[in-house]
This record gives sequence, structure tokens and C-alpha cells, in this order.
Amino acid sequence: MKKYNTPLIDQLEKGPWPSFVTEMKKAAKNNEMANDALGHLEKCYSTKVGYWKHGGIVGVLGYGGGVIGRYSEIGNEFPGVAHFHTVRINQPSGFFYTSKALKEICDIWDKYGSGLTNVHGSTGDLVLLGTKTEALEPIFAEYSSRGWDLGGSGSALRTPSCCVGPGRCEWTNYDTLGLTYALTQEFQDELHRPTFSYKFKIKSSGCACDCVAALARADLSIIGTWKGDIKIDQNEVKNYAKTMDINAEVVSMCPTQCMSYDGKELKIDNPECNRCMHCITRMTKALKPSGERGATLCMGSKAPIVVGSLLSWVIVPFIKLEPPYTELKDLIRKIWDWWDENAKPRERIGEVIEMKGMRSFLEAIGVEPQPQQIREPRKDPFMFYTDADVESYKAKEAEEKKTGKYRF
Amino acid sequence: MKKYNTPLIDQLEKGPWPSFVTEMKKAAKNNEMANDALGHLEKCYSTKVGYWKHGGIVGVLGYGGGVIGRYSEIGNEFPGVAHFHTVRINQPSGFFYTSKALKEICDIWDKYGSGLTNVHGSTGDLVLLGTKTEALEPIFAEYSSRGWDLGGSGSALRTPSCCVGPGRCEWTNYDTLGLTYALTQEFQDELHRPTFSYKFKIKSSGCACDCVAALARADLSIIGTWKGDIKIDQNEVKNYAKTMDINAEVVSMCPTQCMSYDGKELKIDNPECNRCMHCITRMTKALKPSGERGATLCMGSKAPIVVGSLLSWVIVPFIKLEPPYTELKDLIRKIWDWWDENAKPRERIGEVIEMKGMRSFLEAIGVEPQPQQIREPRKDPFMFYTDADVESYKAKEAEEKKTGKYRF
Amino acid sequence: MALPQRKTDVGPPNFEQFLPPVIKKNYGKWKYHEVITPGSMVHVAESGDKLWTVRVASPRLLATDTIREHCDIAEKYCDGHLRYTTRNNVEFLVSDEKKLEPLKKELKDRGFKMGGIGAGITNVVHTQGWVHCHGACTDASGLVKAMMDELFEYFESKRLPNKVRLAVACCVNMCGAVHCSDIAVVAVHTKVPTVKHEDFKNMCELPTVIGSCPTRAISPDPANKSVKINAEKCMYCGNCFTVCPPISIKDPERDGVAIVVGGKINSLRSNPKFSKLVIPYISNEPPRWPKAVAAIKHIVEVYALHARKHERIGEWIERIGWEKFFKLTNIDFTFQCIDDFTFMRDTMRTASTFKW
Amino acid sequence: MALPQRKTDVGPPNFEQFLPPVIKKNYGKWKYHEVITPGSMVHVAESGDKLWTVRVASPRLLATDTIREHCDIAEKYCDGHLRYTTRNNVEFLVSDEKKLEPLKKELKDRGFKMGGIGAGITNVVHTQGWVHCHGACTDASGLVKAMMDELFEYFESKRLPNKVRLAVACCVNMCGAVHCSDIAVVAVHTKVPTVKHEDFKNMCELPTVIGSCPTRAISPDPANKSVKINAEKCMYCGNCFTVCPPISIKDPERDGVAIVVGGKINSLRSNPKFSKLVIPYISNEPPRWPKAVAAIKHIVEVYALHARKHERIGEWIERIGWEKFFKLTNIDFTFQCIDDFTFMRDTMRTASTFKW
Ligand code: SRM
Ligand code: SRM
Ligand code: SRM
Ligand code: SRM
Ligand code: SF4
Ligand code: SF4
Ligand code: SF4
Ligand code: SF4
Ligand code: SF4
Ligand code: SF4
Ligand code: SF4
Ligand code: SF4
Repeated sequence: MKKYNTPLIDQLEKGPWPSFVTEMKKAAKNNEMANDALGHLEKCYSTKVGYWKHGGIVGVLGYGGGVIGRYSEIGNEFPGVAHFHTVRINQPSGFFYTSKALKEICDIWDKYGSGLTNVHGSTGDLVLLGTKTEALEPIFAEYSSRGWDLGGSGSALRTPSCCVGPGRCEWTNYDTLGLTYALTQEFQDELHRPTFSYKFKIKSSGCACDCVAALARADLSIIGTWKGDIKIDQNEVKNYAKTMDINAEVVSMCPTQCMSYDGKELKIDNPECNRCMHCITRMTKALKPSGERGATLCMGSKAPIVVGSLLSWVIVPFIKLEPPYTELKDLIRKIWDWWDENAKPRERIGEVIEMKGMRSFLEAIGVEPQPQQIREPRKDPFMFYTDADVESYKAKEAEEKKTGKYRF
Repeated sequence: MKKYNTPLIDQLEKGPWPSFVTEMKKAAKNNEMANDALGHLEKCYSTKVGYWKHGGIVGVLGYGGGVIGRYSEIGNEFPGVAHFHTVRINQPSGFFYTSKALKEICDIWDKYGSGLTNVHGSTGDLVLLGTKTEALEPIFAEYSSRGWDLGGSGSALRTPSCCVGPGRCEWTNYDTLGLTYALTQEFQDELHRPTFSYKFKIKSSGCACDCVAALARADLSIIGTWKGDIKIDQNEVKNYAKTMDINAEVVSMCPTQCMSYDGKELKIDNPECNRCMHCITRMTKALKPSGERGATLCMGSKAPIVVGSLLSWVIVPFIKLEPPYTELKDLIRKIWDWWDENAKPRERIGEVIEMKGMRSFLEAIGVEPQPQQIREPRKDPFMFYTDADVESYKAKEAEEKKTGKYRF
Repeated sequence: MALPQRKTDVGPPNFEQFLPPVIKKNYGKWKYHEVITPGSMVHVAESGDKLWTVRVASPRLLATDTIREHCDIAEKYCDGHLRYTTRNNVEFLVSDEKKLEPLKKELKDRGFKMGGIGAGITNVVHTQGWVHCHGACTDASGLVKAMMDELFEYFESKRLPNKVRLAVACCVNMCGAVHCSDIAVVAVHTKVPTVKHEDFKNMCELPTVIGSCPTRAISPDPANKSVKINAEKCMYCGNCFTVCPPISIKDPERDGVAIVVGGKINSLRSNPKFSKLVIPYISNEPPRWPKAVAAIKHIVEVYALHARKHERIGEWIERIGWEKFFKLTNIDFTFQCIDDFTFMRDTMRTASTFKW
Repeated sequence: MALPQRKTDVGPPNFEQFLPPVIKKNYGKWKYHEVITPGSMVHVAESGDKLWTVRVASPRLLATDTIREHCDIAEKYCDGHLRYTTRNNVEFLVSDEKKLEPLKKELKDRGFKMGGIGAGITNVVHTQGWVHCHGACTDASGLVKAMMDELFEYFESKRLPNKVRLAVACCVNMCGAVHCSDIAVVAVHTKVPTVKHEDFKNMCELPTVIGSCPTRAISPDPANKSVKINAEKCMYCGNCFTVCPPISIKDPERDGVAIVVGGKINSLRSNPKFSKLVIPYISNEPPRWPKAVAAIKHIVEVYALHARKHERIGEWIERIGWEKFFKLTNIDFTFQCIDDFTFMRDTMRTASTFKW
């Protein structure tokens, strides 16, 4: 095995933070591909430019995604990375593993690939970094036979992902892990066989802390919330008061100013609370949501290209999420149908909603307009009215004439 | 004179608010045009539709504006309003009049027109409502010979307007009345002879109260402000404390939270104050700005069509405004030059700036980029760099290498 | 009689000649003011001089005889000095305290209405309507009269948490200050315009007409040497009609008015704000538009009940949230309230933090 | 050896089989948690059961041997149970309090770094960079390593007013969460791409390429059966290059990185926010990007000095104003900071209320 001189990236082995270069070297010790990846990277560092080519279409039989094709422009110089495809393995919900399962994953990967991984990729997959085309089918056979499947890529449903939720967190409002598993299983076909206009991501967080960053990077962002009062344990409030300035740290930071604390009792004017979670996270022993649990469905977030980055918009202010999640599954199918009918190629759903208007979208999926969906109403009076709209306004007016009472 | 039956609009003579119908009837008593205007209006009320045609081009010799041509579709039915053009008379700054001057205006108008007026139009002109084409030259001769001129219309500078400012208000930061007069005189040609792509409005308010609504409806909005501390008269504070809850009404409403009041002394952390004027207006005897006086120049506001309504954007955070206002006049000419070079027909300057980018505009008028111009920096990384930009960043880096100190 | 010699480019008269002596003397040197009643205030100069102002309602559309009446009164009490405000009220400028009460009395006797100063409702910025504009899809003056009759106590006496600025525009050109008003009425069309193809080529310029459309609904119709309008995209703004007479859009049964709220122009406390749509359609009901007027009054009353002192309507709503505004006012939330123009994205909510 | 029989559409394994017994038992029934150290916390269930978590830094790019090492440790102290976080740290899940300290000791001895919990800096969300992506205009892993070495104390021990979430993206596709991070690095091109016309028609689809351009800079070039790029409009986003291999955009001397700040994802206190551009360009300086790293550290330090407890960077800046942020950090304000993309209007200031 060729020994590369890597003075530049060697500098990245110094310092307290764990070094990816050290990792690459570890793998390189007995893996030709990893070894060439090291030399290849040093070359990038010395010339300040990358050498990977656009990915070609590679994959496994019957699937349209799950593998990112990658070739080097300088494959003759670094034959171990001439092909260097990544395989996306669909992670278990919440990234929970047993050592046994993980070791199995490693063993297979060492056998066929570079021994390099990303645990995990930004979407959530367990990413196996770098293998050759001919290894793809064997890899798939090995993993799938052991109960592991590929994740998403291309114009398909992407691997859903979620926060740890009920696995460990006191704040979750629904079973993020269970829902993610259920949806992934339900939509296997959409995940493996790209038929969408572009990618579609689903991420689920159990509360407004949004520990899986759903609101910023999922076409469908599912954010847990509740309908009910925050219950207060005044004894625990007293305990917190010993170590924290409750007025400065909690009451004055409440965005709706619905809290008060007189040094003795903490009060919350619950109808005014917008459930932002600040107070609860800072006084977790004292405060607890009560009442109905569920989630807010938001839609459309994505990275900047083409129309600028988007955060997800509230579509369904509240939905209960309980197995078998029929309502949500049906809704997702309706969403995809509308998207499919209206999108140009490479248009994410947020872009299409922006193009066609929220009304067209909401009507198609059967959701009523609600002020919870908006931050503020429209400003410019450039409104569309259907004939039916105007008729219904006129009908209302006719009724008002009869009753003598206006309904605005 | 035909007597119209006006049962519908007659209903608008009832009630406490002064009635425009009563005004029309007053004028109609001895004015055929006003009388027909009354009948014409009743017809609109009964059929729920207007009968005015698109204006034709009418005006006075040598001017391209100042008159709005107006004809009725049903001129045969109402011959008095078959022609019904309005004449815009440029109001004196701050709408100050003497009874002598006003009566003179009325006398001429009664002689040639309908006897109906708007005091004033939304832009600021004294609007003479309804006359015939052949009366326009005589009207102009009568007014102009007495020192009154027409206001703007069409793709021209529109009649500048301002708040009462130094005429009566303790808060003004510059001479709104004087400036408005000076600019109107300076730009007579641009006002009377439309050569712009579209209209251009200038409005001047002496402080952030913006009593002439400049920020929302002027292409150039001049908002008075200062650079210096707010001086506090603690004795007057004590007086206010007798009748007002200073903490609730002032301190807690300060947007920058830079005030404090302990029941005795009012304090302002001046570098944190954004000069919003709230505290000053609520405690005018106690608080007074000090230091340099001048204005912030903002640009681009307009009504919704075509690209949606705009509020004016900060262009020049601070400018001193003293006669002969040379800096401002020069700047306005530069602004018009750039607009002229870049606008399509019927494009307001705000629309063009949005189209071509703030940088192109600021560079053309010689204004530096400053964080005061923005509410927040750009979010999407879709940036333009000139070669010179990148060179200058590189030069800075080279220097940093020498000095060993970064300048970000 | 021969006409006098016309002059050009004289510009407006210099305002200085119209200023009362007390203003000339104390120009730019005012110290403070005090509101005496909703119709009168006094400004005190650094010199100690005082100027009293009495503000009087005006329908803005004035007969010359009424202006002469203003002049007569000003001569009697103000040495002939008066001004009009940026919102079209009349102001009598009194330099002699002794004349203040007699002036007020005479105004009252003559039926003039004093008010509009301070935290209440002043005159309504508005537009031409059927009185003079070809574009009008309602009458502005009539609406203003009907509104102000109903809200009159807020002009004359009753106070609110802060000023409430009203406006009326008779089409979406919005010659009034509708787009930044606390509450405003804007008249709207609701039907796609029709084109008289035979007149098009003589009267209109193709690129101007196409460029006039905010939603790109207009495309060339070469067969007719005219344009065609895509009904899916047209939102009836009427701008094509403004630039091209053969296009017509008025419809007596379908034209109506919409109500927008929460705008603000000044920068006190919070930044200037646009008004936002809350009621998308009310039928045109001349002569008194009872439903539109009732809606406005209702919003004012809910605001009066819930806002904190000094909060403008928009500030109050932003504090409580728009969902709460719809709840408190019990106004139906319709699809029209959801923005679908270019800048929709910034109007959507991007968080689960709202009130039920 | 024969390959096992492949299966399709099995989906991921059910996570339940990987949960430690204490989680299975108390699933969804947690009561509260306490942060013990920046590297460890305990969750207490309603039943009284406890679960300790020890969080360990990971470079994310892991050799299988390192994963095996994680496994070995998990076997020794956690009955084989471990998880990774949404920001790619490793978490050892301890059910037996007695094993907690020994675990920490062994981790320390082996050189693993514990931290990342609470109000400090945790792992950096990032992308492939030169390690694997064709689009990269910088290396992500290298930048992360250089940043975290410098900021390491905030991971391991030193606290900040609140969490500071960092991210790195190696091109404007932003596979990291750059667009809503407290501080992030995004790599940028600064030159107009070139087109290999001869390959265009075989390798690219004209409508896709034209549609890929956010600023409509691309138009057909029929003569070459290719496209041309308008240099006035192109802002080097590279999206055309992403969809069409014959277009190339990389330039070693001109590619660089930009720094954005003030983003946030959760809805605590304030709504989610996008990150905003503050430093438009720093040259690519592998292997340690000293200026980019220094800039980030500088911003963290200014934030630490000025923000109130619990304020995220974006919240702090919005409270004091962006003009103040530029003043406090002494960062040059450049034209690039002023938005000139579609939504520029909402980023401009519309009031004279700012700080000098
Ligand atoms: C591997 C990964 C980055 C990482 O290091 O973790 C990745 C890598 C790529 N992304 Fe990504 N994206 C990855 C998560 C993301 C995310 C974050 C997320 O999913 O939470 C985003 C932002 C959110 C979003 O979807 O908008 C993201 C936004 C993009 C985009 C822009 C999409 C857009 O609509 O703007 C592209 C461009 C494209 O699709 O052509 C893209 C394209 C790509 C491609 C396929 C580029 C290409 O055309 O070859 C990259 C392959 C790199 C390689 O060779 O390995 N990637 N990409 C992430 C997937 C790993 C996984 O499956 O777990
Ligand atoms: C008279 C007046 C309304 C009033 O009752 O006060 C008025 C009346 C007209 N406006 Fe206006 N505008 C008047 C102030 C405004 C204002 C307010 C202002 O200037 O402060 C605006 C909003 C601010 C702005 O400029 O954006 C305004 C925005 C428009 C527009 C939309 C312009 C735009 O860029 O969106 C149009 C449409 C046009 O220019 O074709 C318009 C067009 C018109 C026309 C000329 C319609 C036409 O094409 O014939 C109206 C003539 C009415 C008539 O027959 O009398 N008017 N117009 C105001 C002028 C009186 C004066 O000179 O003092
Ligand atoms: C006379 C007039 C200026 C003029 O040149 O004609 C004027 C005069 C004064 N304004 Fe104004 N404002 C006048 C239109 C405006 C406008 C413009 C508009 O409404 O179209 C605004 C902006 C409205 C907006 O923000 O939407 C305006 C926002 C203010 C404010 C800020 C109120 C707030 O807290 O939001 C103040 C401060 C105050 O009320 O103490 C103010 C204060 C004042 C003071 C106290 C200033 C002074 O010391 O002289 C004056 C009397 C107060 C009053 O009327 O309540 N003036 N004022 C205008 C009277 C119109 C009328 O007939 O009623
Ligand atoms: C383990 C993890 C979830 C997972 O499924 O893997 C997690 C776990 C917890 N988060 Fe988180 N968060 C995790 C990513 C996130 C993210 C996503 C991200 O950064 O990409 C966010 C959104 C960040 C943002 O807004 O930009 C996030 C925003 C929060 C917040 C809100 C902080 C704030 O005030 O702005 C809290 C509340 C708190 O800190 O008390 C929180 C609180 C928590 C708690 C206390 C919840 C609990 O009771 O278990 C957990 C430990 C706290 C800690 O790490 O400081 N978690 N947390 C993620 C750890 C990543 C890591 O390795 O460091
Ligand atoms: S998003 Fe909420 S429920 Fe999920 S892990 Fe974070 S804090 Fe817990
Ligand atoms: S959850 Fe948020 S809004 Fe509700 S009381 Fe707590 S801090 Fe206030
Ligand atoms: S804008 Fe300011 S200076 Fe002008 S009248 Fe109003 S309060 Fe006075
Ligand atoms: S002017 Fe505004 S920002 Fe300044 S101290 Fe007064 S209230 Fe606060
Ligand atoms: S708002 Fe429209 S209809 Fe009314 S005056 Fe202005 S242009 Fe004419
Ligand atoms: S009415 Fe407005 S939207 Fe409709 S076609 Fe005409 S310009 Fe376009
Ligand atoms: S950010 Fe760009 S260069 Fe980096 S992995 Fe994603 S697509 Fe590739
Ligand atoms: S780099 Fe981006 S902006 Fe430039 S031509 Fe390509 S797609 Fe358009």
C-alpha cells in the first residue's frame, strides 16, 4: 500500500477535538480505499480544490436511491477512490443501537468498503463512505438480509428522522420514535423508488425545542405540542428560587408576558401562553404541560437554492398522533398528490406552495384557513375571490339583514 | 338650473360629521357645474357605479402637469360635468394661509370652476375640483399672476409637502417648511414638465412622529432626527409623576429598554436609545434632544401597485439640513440621474432599487454601506462580489499577515 | 376683462408671508405644548409666548363659501391666520388668549365641530371616489361621512389608548394612506376585466399593459391585436384598466370594500407597519355602508377595551397575536387573509407558538 | 462465501430492540432531568428509575474501528447500549449509577472528550467537503476540527449565556443547518462559471439548467447548442454546475468562506430565525483556516460578554440591533451584507430609529 506524505492534513491531528484525519488514518491502515482517500484529500488541501466528479447513477437492483455515486477526476493517481460511492443505511429511530448491531454494520462495511463512515449524515442516515460499483449488490444483500435497509436519495422520500423523544426526554408530546418508524415503514416504496419532483424530508421533534432541527430542514416538520394548562408545582418553584432569579430568567423572558412571580407564587395566564417551552425547560421540575397532546404540522423548509431558504410554515395547528397514525398518513398522501400535480422538476413542496398559493394547497388537502397558520394577514389587497366566495359573503349579508346582527 | 332629486346622498347630510353633500349643495346653489356634479353623484349612488372616463391630456401651455383631465361618460345627461378637470394648486408649506389669500383663491375659482375644492389633496395640493378645458388658461393666468403656481401630476416631481414643524412644534429637528419651499422652488422644472419614468414624491417630517406620513407615501421621505443625548429635567419628571405612571407609560414602552425610573430619578442610557420619540412625546416638558440636528433620508415608499406597497428605506442615516441645502439638492439630482438611467416606464424609484439592487443605487449616489441602512443583513448567501471586492479582502488579509492582527 | 399676464414657474408663495407674528417670532423655538381639550391646544415658546390652536373637522370637499366662512372666523379671532392639517382639518391659530373662548363659542354656534387632537380619532385620509375619479369602485366621501358620524364621539370627546388613524381608498391605487393606517377601507373589484379588442390597438400600448399587471396575468392576443387576461392569475387590481381605457372592470353588484387594520406610520415604540387584511369583502352599500361602518366601530371598541395605554392598534395586535385578534373580534378568518402575493413567505407562521 | 438472500423494503430495524430496559420500562414517562457536568446528565422517570447519559465528542467521520471502540465501552458499562445524537455526538446510556464514574474515567483515559450538554458549544453540524462531495468549495471536516480545537473549552467546561449552535456547509446547497445556526461558515464561489459548450447538449437538459438559476442569469445559446451566462446577474451559487457537469465553477484562489450569524431553530422565547451574513469573504486557508476560526471565536466572545443569560446569539443581536452588533464586534459592514435577492425589501430599515 502506497504511503502518502500528508503534511497538511497531519496538522489536523493536533488539538483537543477528535480528529477526522486520525480516523482516516486508522481506516487507511488496512484499507486501500481509505488510504487513497487520505492521499486524495491531502491533494485537495495542497491545491485548494476538490477533485470529485458529478455523481453518476449507481445503485442496487429495484431501488432508485440509497447510493450516491462518486468518482474522482484523478482516479488514475488514486485508484482506490476512482469509484467512491456512499451507501446510506436507514438509521433506527433516535439513533439507538446495541453494540452487537453496530459491530455487525462495521464488519460488513470493512469487508466491502473503505471502513470510513459518517455517524450520521445530516439527514439522519448512517452513511458508509466510499465503495466501488461492483460491491453495491453484495453490500445490499448483506445488510438487507440482516434487517437493515437503504435510506433515501434523489427525488424521493428521504430517510425520516427524529429527536430522542420518549426514549429519554420528559417533554415529548408524542412518540417521535414510534411515529418515525411507522412512517418509514409505511412509505418504503416512496423512499426507495424516486417518483417525486424532488426530495421530500420528514423530521419529527417532540416539542418546540426541536432537537432534530425539523423546522429548518424538513419538507414536513412535525413539532410536538399540547392543548391545556401548564401545571405548576409551587414547592419546586421555591426550590428553583434558591438558585435562580425567576423573574429575570423566566418571567421576563416569557414572550407573551403571561407569567408573574411575586417571590412566592408563580402564576401563568394560560390562555395567553403560546407554549414556547422557555419556562418549562428552565424549571423542568416545577412546570408540566397538561391536557391533550399532539403536534403542529409545518411544511416547506429547505436550504437556499432556488428561491431562498425557507422555514416550515404552520399547516395544521394541531393533530393527535397515535398509532396507527391514519390521519397523518392520509394527509401525507394528499400532500404528495397535490405536489405531484403542481410541481415542475426539482421544485420542493415549499416552492410550489409559494408559487400556487396556500389556498390551492390547503383546499387540496382539506385543511381550513386558520389564523394559527399565519404570523400576520396579507398586506397588499391583491386578493382572489371565487364566485362562491362572493356568493357566501352575500348570503351572510342577507342573513344579517334578517337577524339584524352582523357576523364579521 | 335643473333641480336634481337626490334622496340617497341627502341621507349623508344627517349626522354630526360635516357633510360633503351639504358642501356640494352650497356650491350648487349658484354654480351649474356643482349642481350637475350633485346629480351625477346621486346617479352613482343609485346605480353603484362611477361614470367618469379615463382622463385625457389637458393642461396649460408650457406645462405638462398640474391638471387632471376628467370627462363624464354621461355628459349629455349632466352637461355641467361633461368636462370636469381638476386643477392642483401648489399649497404653501405647512398649509398656512391668510384669509386674504384664501379668499382670493376662492374668488377666482368661483369665476371659472365648480366652486368645489379639496383642502387639501392627499399629496398636499390645494385641489380645485372641476372645470372645463377652455377655462384652464384663464385660471392659470389669474393664479400665476398672483403668485400661485400649479402643483405636480403625471411622471414628474409631485408637490412636496411637510409637517408644521418649526411653525408650531417643539420637536422639529430642521426647518421642514423652509426646506419644502426651497426644494419646490429649486425643482420647478421637474415639477411642471414631466420627464421622469413615473411620479416622484418628497415629504418632510420634523421628527419620527412623521405627521405628514412621509415614510409611507413619499419616494423621498425626510425624517428629522438628532445626534446627541436626551436632556432630562428631573423637576418636570417629578411633575409628570403626579399624574402619570412613568414606569408603565414610558419606561416599559421604551423599545430599547434604555430607560429606568426608580420613583425619583429618570435615567436614559443614551447610546442605547434609538430616538424613537415615545418618551419625549409623553413627557415633553421633561425631555429634550440635544446635540446635532438633521434628518434621516429614506427612499422608496409607495402604494401597492405593481410590486406591493413599500415603506421607505433608510439611505442616508444622517444629513444636516441647512440653507441653501446644497448637499441634499445635489443628492436628489444624482438620485434622479440613476433612476432615469435604470427605470422602465412607470417604475417608481423603490421598484427600481429593488430590481437593480441597493448597491448599484448607493454607489451611483456616492453613499457608503452602513448597518443603519438595514434592519438585518441578508440571509441567503447569494452574493455578488466585484473583482475589486475580492482584491480588497485579499489585501486586508495580506496586511493582517504582516501585523498579526485580524480586522474582520 | 382682460386676463392678467400669466407667469410660469413661480412656485408656491413663500409660506413666511402667511405666518402669524407669534410664529414668526418664535419660529423653531417652541418649548412644549399642552392639549387643553380634544379640540384645542396651546404651544408655549421658549420666549414664553403662547399660541393656541383650535382644530375643526372638515369634510375636505369644501365649497368656496365654507372656506370663506373659515376666513371670516379667522379674521375675527386670529388676525386672519389659519392653516389646514395634513389630515385636512382646519386649524385656527390664536395669539390672544382672550379670543380663545369666544372663538370656540362662535364655532360651536355655527355648527363647526372641534376635536381630533390627542388620543382619539381625527379626520379620515381619503380619496376622490365617485365624486371625481374614473377608477373608483366606491365613494370615498360617503364612506368617510358614514364612518365619522358613527365614530364622532372619539373625535370630539371620548379618548382611546392612542390615536386611531383611519383612511379610505376607492381603489387599490390607494391614494389615501390606507396601506399604513390603524383601520382603513379599500374598495375592491372581484371580477376579471373585459377587453374591448377593437379599441385596444388605437388606445393602448402593449408593453405598458402587459407590464402593468402585478401577477403577469396579461399576455398578447395577436389575433385580435389586443391582449388576453388569464382568469386564473388575475386578482382584479384594475391596474390594466388604469393604463388602458378599453379594458373595463367595474361591476356594481360585485364591487365592494375590504377592511385592513394594524398599520402605523411613525416610529414611536415600534417600527412603521403595513395595514393587514381582516375582512375581505363587504358589499357596496351606499349611501351609508352600514356593515363596513359597523365593522370599523366594532374593531375600535374591541381595541379600546383590550389595548394598553399608548398602544396603537397594530402594536396591541402584535402583542397579543393575530390569532387572538380574530378571536377577540370574532371576525371570520378567510383564505383571502392568507397572503398569496410575492411576499407570502414572510407572513406565514414558522413556529408552533401561537394561542389556541 | 455465498451472499445471503437480499430483501427489499424491509425498512430500518425497529428501534425498540435497541432500547435499554430502563428506557423500555419508562418509555414516555420521564419526569425531569438534571445536567451533572457538561458531559453528563441524568433523566429521572416517574417511576423513580434513572438513566445517566455521558456524551462524547465525535468527528462524525469515523473509522469502523472507532465505532467498535464505542461498542466495547458500551458493552462494559451500558450493557451494550449507546446512541448518537442529532448533532453526531456519541451517548453512552448508563442504567447503573455505579458504572457512571468508572465509565467517565475510562473515556478520559482513552482520550475521549466528554461535553456538549447545556449552555455551551456542542458538535458542529457539517457536510462532506473535499472528503466526498463534488460541489465542495472548501473542506468541512477540516474547518470543524480547526474551529472546535479553538472553541474546545466551551464544549468541555466553560459556559455561555445559552447554547451556541455551529455549522459548516461546503457550498450554498447547505447540507448542514447553516441557514438557522448561531454561527456558521458557508463556502462560496466568487466567479462566474464557465461552460464547456461541446459537452452541453449530451450531458444537460436545457430547461433544467435554465430553471436552476435563482437569478435568471442563464439563457439559451442556440449557436453553440448550449447556454450563456449573464455575468451581471450571476452570483456564483453553483446550482447550474450541480445540474450540469460541463459547467465548472471551482477556482482555488477565489473560492472562500463567508460567516453567517444569529440563526436559531427552536421556538423558545422567540421564533426560529435565519442566520444572517456578517463576513462576506475569507480566503480558503487549509489546513486550519485561521482567520475564519478567529472570526468565529471573536463573535462567541463578544456574545459571551454582552448577552443576557438564556439569550441566543440572534436574540441578543435583535435586542441590541444589528448596527450595534457591527459596532461591538468591529466587523466591517460591506455591500454584501445588504440583501439584493428577491426579499431584500424586508431586510431594509424603514425607520430612523437605529443606534449611531
Ligand atoms: C451526505 C449529506 C451531507 C452530510 O455530510 O451529511 C449530503 C450530501 C449531498 N447533498 Fe445534501 N446532503 C445531506 C443532507 C442535506 C440537508 C440536511 C438535512 O437533510 O437535514 C440539506 C438541507 C435541507 C434541505 O433538504 O433543503 C441538504 C441540501 C441539499 C441540496 C439543496 C436542496 C434544495 O432544495 O435546496 C442539494 C442539491 C441537490 O439536491 O441537487 C443537496 C445535494 C447533495 C449531494 C447529493 C450533492 C450532489 O449533487 O452530489 C451531496 C452528496 C455528497 C456526497 O458525495 O457524499 N443537498 N442536504 C447529507 C445526507 C446524509 C444523510 O442521508 O443522512
Ligand atoms: C387627488 C388625489 C386623491 C385625493 O383625493 O386626494 C389622487 C387622485 C388620483 N390618483 Fe393618486 N391621488 C392623490 C394622492 C395619491 C397618493 C397619496 C400621496 O401622494 O401622499 C398616493 C399613494 C402614494 C404613492 O404615490 O404611491 C397615490 C397613488 C396613486 C397611484 C398609484 C401609484 C403607484 O405607484 O402605485 C395612481 C395610479 C397611477 O399613477 O396611474 C394614482 C392615480 C391617481 C389618479 C390620477 C387616477 C387617474 O389615473 O386618473 C387620480 C385622479 C383622481 C381625480 O380624478 O381627481 N394615484 N395618489 C391625490 C392627489 C391630490 C394632490 O395633488 O394633493
Ligand atoms: C397638525 C398635525 C401636523 C400638520 O402639519 O398638520 C399634527 C400635529 C401634532 N402631532 Fe401629529 N400631527 C398630524 C398628523 C400626524 C400623522 C399623520 C397622519 O395621521 O396621517 C401622524 C402619524 C400617524 C401614524 O403613525 O400612523 C402623527 C403622529 C403623531 C404622534 C405619534 C402618535 C403615536 O404615539 O403613535 C404624536 C405624538 C403624540 O401623540 O404625542 C404626534 C404629535 C403631534 C403634536 C402634539 C406635535 C406638536 O407638538 O405640535 C401635534 C398635535 C397633536 C395632535 O393633533 O394630536 N403626532 N401625527 C397633523 C394633524 C392631523 C389632524 O388633522 O388630525
Ligand atoms: C441529544 C439531543 C436530541 C437527540 O435526539 O439527539 C438533545 C437533547 C436535549 N435537548 Fe436539545 N438536543 C439535541 C439537539 C438540539 C437541537 C438541534 C440542533 O442543534 O441541531 C436544538 C435546536 C437548536 C436551535 O434552536 O438552534 C436543541 C434545542 C434545545 C433547547 C432549546 C435551547 C434554547 O434555549 O434556545 C433545549 C432546552 C434547554 O436547553 O434547556 C434543549 C434541551 C434538551 C434536553 C435537556 C432535553 C431532555 O430533557 O432530554 C436534552 C439534553 C440537553 C443538552 O444536550 O444540552 N434542546 N437541541 C440533541 C443533542 C445534540 C448534541 O449532540 O449536542
Ligand atoms: S425536541 Fe423536545 S421532546 Fe425532543 S428531545 Fe428535544 S426537548 Fe425532548
Ligand atoms: S411556555 Fe413560553 S409563553 Fe408559555 S408561559 Fe412559558 S415562557 Fe411563557
Ligand atoms: S413630525 Fe414631529 S416635528 Fe413635525 S409636526 Fe409632527 S411632531 Fe412636530
Ligand atoms: S426616545 Fe425612544 S428609545 Fe430613546 S429613550 Fe425615549 S423611548 Fe427609549
Ligand atoms: S384610489 Fe383609485 S379610484 Fe380613488 S382617487 Fe385614487 S386612483 Fe382614483
Ligand atoms: S386587473 Fe390587475 S391582475 Fe387583473 S389583469 Fe388587470 S392588471 Fe392584471
Ligand atoms: S453542502 Fe454542497 S458541497 Fe457540501 S455536501 Fe452538500 S452539496 Fe456537497
Ligand atoms: S452559478 Fe448560480 S447564479 Fe450563476 S449562472 Fe449558475 S445558477 Fe445562475
